Amino acid sequence: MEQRKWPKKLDPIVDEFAECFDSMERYELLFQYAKKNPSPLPIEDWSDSNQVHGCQSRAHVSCEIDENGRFLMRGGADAQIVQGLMSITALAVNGMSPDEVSQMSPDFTDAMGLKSTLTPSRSNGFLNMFNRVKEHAKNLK
Amino acid sequence: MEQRKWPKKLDPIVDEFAECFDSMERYELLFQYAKKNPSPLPIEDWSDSNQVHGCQSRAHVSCEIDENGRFLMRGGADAQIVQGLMSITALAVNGMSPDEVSQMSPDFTDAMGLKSTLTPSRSNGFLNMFNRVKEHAKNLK
Amino acid sequence: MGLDVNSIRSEFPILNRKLPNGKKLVYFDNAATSQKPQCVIDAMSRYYEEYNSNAHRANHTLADEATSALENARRTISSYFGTSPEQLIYTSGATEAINLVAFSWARENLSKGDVIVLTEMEHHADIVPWQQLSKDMGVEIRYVPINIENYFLDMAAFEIAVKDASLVCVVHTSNVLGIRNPVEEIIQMSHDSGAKVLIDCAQGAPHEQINFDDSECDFIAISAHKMAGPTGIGCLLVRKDAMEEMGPFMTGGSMIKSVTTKGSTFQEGHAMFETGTPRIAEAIGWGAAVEWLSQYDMEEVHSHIQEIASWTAEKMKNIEGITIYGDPKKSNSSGAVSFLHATIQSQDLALLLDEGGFAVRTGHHCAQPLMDALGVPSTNRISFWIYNTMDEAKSFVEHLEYVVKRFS
Amino acid sequence: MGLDVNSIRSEFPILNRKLPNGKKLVYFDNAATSQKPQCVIDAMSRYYEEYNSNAHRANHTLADEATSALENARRTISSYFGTSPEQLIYTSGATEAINLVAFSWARENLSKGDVIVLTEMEHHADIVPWQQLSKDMGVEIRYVPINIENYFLDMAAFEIAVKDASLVCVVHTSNVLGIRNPVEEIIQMSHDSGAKVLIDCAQGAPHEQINFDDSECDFIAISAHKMAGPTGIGCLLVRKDAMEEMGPFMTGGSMIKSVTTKGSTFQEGHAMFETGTPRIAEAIGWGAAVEWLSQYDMEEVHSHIQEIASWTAEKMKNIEGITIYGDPKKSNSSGAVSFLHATIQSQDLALLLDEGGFAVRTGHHCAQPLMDALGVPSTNRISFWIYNTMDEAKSFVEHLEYVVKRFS
Ligand SMILES: Cc1ncc(COP(=O)(O)O)c(C=O)c1O
Ligand SMILES: Cc1ncc(COP(=O)(O)O)c(C=O)c1O
Repeated sequence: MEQRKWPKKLDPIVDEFAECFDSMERYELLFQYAKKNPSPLPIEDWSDSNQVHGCQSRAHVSCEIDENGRFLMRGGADAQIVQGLMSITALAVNGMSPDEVSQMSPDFTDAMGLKSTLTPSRSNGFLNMFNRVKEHAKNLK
Repeated sequence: MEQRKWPKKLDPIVDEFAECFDSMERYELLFQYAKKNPSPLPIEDWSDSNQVHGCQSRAHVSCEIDENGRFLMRGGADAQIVQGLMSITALAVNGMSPDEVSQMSPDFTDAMGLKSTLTPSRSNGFLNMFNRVKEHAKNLK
Repeated sequence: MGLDVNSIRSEFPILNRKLPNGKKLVYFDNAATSQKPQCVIDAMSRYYEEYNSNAHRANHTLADEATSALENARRTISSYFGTSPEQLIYTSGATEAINLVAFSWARENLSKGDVIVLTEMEHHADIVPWQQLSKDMGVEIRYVPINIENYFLDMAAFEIAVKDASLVCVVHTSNVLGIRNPVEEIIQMSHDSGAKVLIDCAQGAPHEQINFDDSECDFIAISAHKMAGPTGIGCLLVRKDAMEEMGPFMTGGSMIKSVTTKGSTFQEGHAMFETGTPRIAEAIGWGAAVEWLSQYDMEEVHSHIQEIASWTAEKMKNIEGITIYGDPKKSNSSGAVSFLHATIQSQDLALLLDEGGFAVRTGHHCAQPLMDALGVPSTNRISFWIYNTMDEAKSFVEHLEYVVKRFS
Repeated sequence: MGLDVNSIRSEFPILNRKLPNGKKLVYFDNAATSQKPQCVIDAMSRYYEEYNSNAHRANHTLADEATSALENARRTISSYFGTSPEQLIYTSGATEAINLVAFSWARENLSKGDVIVLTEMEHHADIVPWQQLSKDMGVEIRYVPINIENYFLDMAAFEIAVKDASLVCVVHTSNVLGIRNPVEEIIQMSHDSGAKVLIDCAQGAPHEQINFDDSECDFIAISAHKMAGPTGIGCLLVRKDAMEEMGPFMTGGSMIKSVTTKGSTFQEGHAMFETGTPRIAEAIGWGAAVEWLSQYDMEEVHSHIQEIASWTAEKMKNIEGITIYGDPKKSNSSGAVSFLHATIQSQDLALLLDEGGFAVRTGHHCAQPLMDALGVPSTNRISFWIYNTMDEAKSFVEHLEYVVKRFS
């Protein structure tokens, strides 16, 4: 079996997705996670500078280090599927060290069965969002 | 049998070509006719205005009505194949009425077995030369 | 008689495609590009397999065959568009065709303060070249608004805008709304004001028989790939007098008469605007496409498309939360149906439709000023063509209903 | 090891072609365009048969597949040329690539009196755009002459010409003479003088491995169709700093960030220069061609071609009346052999060779200034590529001897 390259705390989520009957169920789940964003970026904070480019829908990400030196990603998107992926990403990265974040791979989405939805040429911008977060992490190290 | 659409005096020439063993023989014959131009246009009379366009080699044609009211085509080309066709054309049209010339068809070249050598997109310019002569004939009517 | 759509479908190998998720492809993205019948694909393969050669200055058999094929295609295509081969300039598509007018005609004939009339409905291809011209030369651009009640051009505003205009550039049929503009009237009014007219027929040509000479239009831009032809080719049709006013654009081989280190002279007519190795395979493919298309009566094709589009739009209107932009029931609509759902964001909806096998375009469709006028950032768009069926439309409506029920 | 030319030939369907006169095709017109292996033809057919769709803004499966294929091709091609995808701008061919430099870089960065250095050896594609620029902007053009004894560029003259130059545009390999210019030296000397360099690699790319990043060249123009790829596509490779100095050329969809009626903003990098529906099938075909080519060692390919060319030229020199222009025996010659016969005019000769099945190019080869320098109006030219054989060369020499004997 392939090695799991994501933080342990994502395991239940990955399994939840992997157990979905079909893509429609996975999308439904993503829609649900969209509502569970642990650290939303309020719309009034959406700006040109925190916009994710190459994303057809609007998506914004801002990252910081909290008082405990832990990574905190805030995100918001108008598309639910991107927002759902943002929530899951935030659940994963929040609380990590910037170093850990900068080394993360987006492989968990494959394991979730979302590979074909998230190819680089799909303009839904998940990969851009994810790379943006990792870049932030590098700069915050 | 297809109707012959060329002046009777071309018949022996057409037959001579039609009887050739292969294209190489036909080309050889054209090279010979190139030397038999009945009404050459001397090189010193080659000018921009009598140049045949769309012809990659240089070809020049000038036409007039002689004292007897008969058509006279003078031609010169640096390529022997074009020159040979010019000679044959001159043999055909010289002495005709302009009206007859303007109605001539270039079909005799098909009957001579030169069809594939003289397609419109071959840039040897035979068709341009021939049309030029007919145009002259129209204007001289 | 009616079209035998099943038989037509059998000529398009892609229509049998199963997507990776096992769903059968339902291709409703025809306004972006059309699919190609086997005969078009084969015509290009045959060129490469049997007589590929650089064209022009043909002194060998292959070059002769390639040149003939290239020029025969020009004859076939120009005649399909109701004009002569001399009026057709091959380009890489409608975009390059419009840029050609901007670089070759407008830069030569317009000056500071001259007026170009556009509409809010234009594709970016018919906006940005004029904005660049405006930046460089100070020409003025006037945008004719659309009436957002019925999505038509505001012809009263057009009448005012066209006064003193030098050039009018209007899309024949909107790629977003499917609306067909009154181009005959627009051409007439423009000429009455002394303006030249460019019609962007990228969407028009696949949906009705364009007759360039009869239209008296000065310039028409067309893309092959939206009308069963290959990518990488299109054309600009130009009236004789307008062509005489055009200067060279891109330069190099073929378009010259003579080149010396002192300077060059150029070919006349369309040859002045075609430089470099021609798009030979593409022209041959487009020629085959036009021959294929010309076996059908375009009015019949149009009614077929229109029937599906208006039925689908009607059904969609009954789905909770769906808004349609445009008027697909209008008899001259091209059958492009733009829509949005009230709560399911357009990109989410696109993915959910894709999951059902439905290829639907989503975004601003290269028409941001139109999006601004409609007050939306993007739309979902389905668009139909000759090979689409009512069954596909039915399955689409069902899937959309299902998605809306489950995700809104 | 050596190339298995027979096996290579079997991949090219056209090489089995019988001409209408029953003769077997011997294709010696490779400098005009190369033939295509079946895998290239199939890659394009497969695109149309299985996943044709407009690229970018991909929200459905087909669009995703088409976009991936388009961008994978960009990766394959740029990597073959030793650079990254960001440095590659797709164009319709080398001609458009050079025009792009003239419109996007030169018009933005040069002004009256600035100097552009060309050579007498250039193809019209690398002359006329600069003459137009000179007409429009008053830039000065200097032509570096060739030494007509050995057909090389006069590098002493180049050294003088390059002083104060802003741009140097030189052909990598002459399409007429087969001469390969000392481009490394030219790039170095140009940069030393502070000039940017454009190398026209239309002929170079099919004959040697181009490494753009290593070359430090600013611009390289390439055509796909001369290197086993399809018609209608090519590219301009641009160094990062030069790209940042370029302004937009053709405008429209895709190359924009945003469009409003007030104005537009553009994408950065190569995306700014690609507008309209991409040449999708063509890019895929070129990608397949480059993959096909990259299985061979280009040095081995070159020696194969060189062996045939130098043998043929040597034999031809022994035929009464034949003069050869260029130096096909030189080890870096591309194998193009230009020649004339003393009494058989070039067009006549072309037809007589065609009669034997030999596809030979004849004319000024879009290099009239070079013809002027050579003092001839045209030449016959044979040019070889990977699939040509010594047997073909032998039969050519025999036929030429026969023609000369019979017709001179
Ligand atoms: C040296 C050279 N430069 C430029 C070109 C122009 O290439 P294309 O016609 O593919 O644009 C050619 C091809 O004929 C060439 O041989
Ligand atoms: C109305 C309209 N104009 C112009 C274009 C541009 O056509 P192309 O991308 O083929 O150049 C399109 C295609 O997207 C279009 O729909």
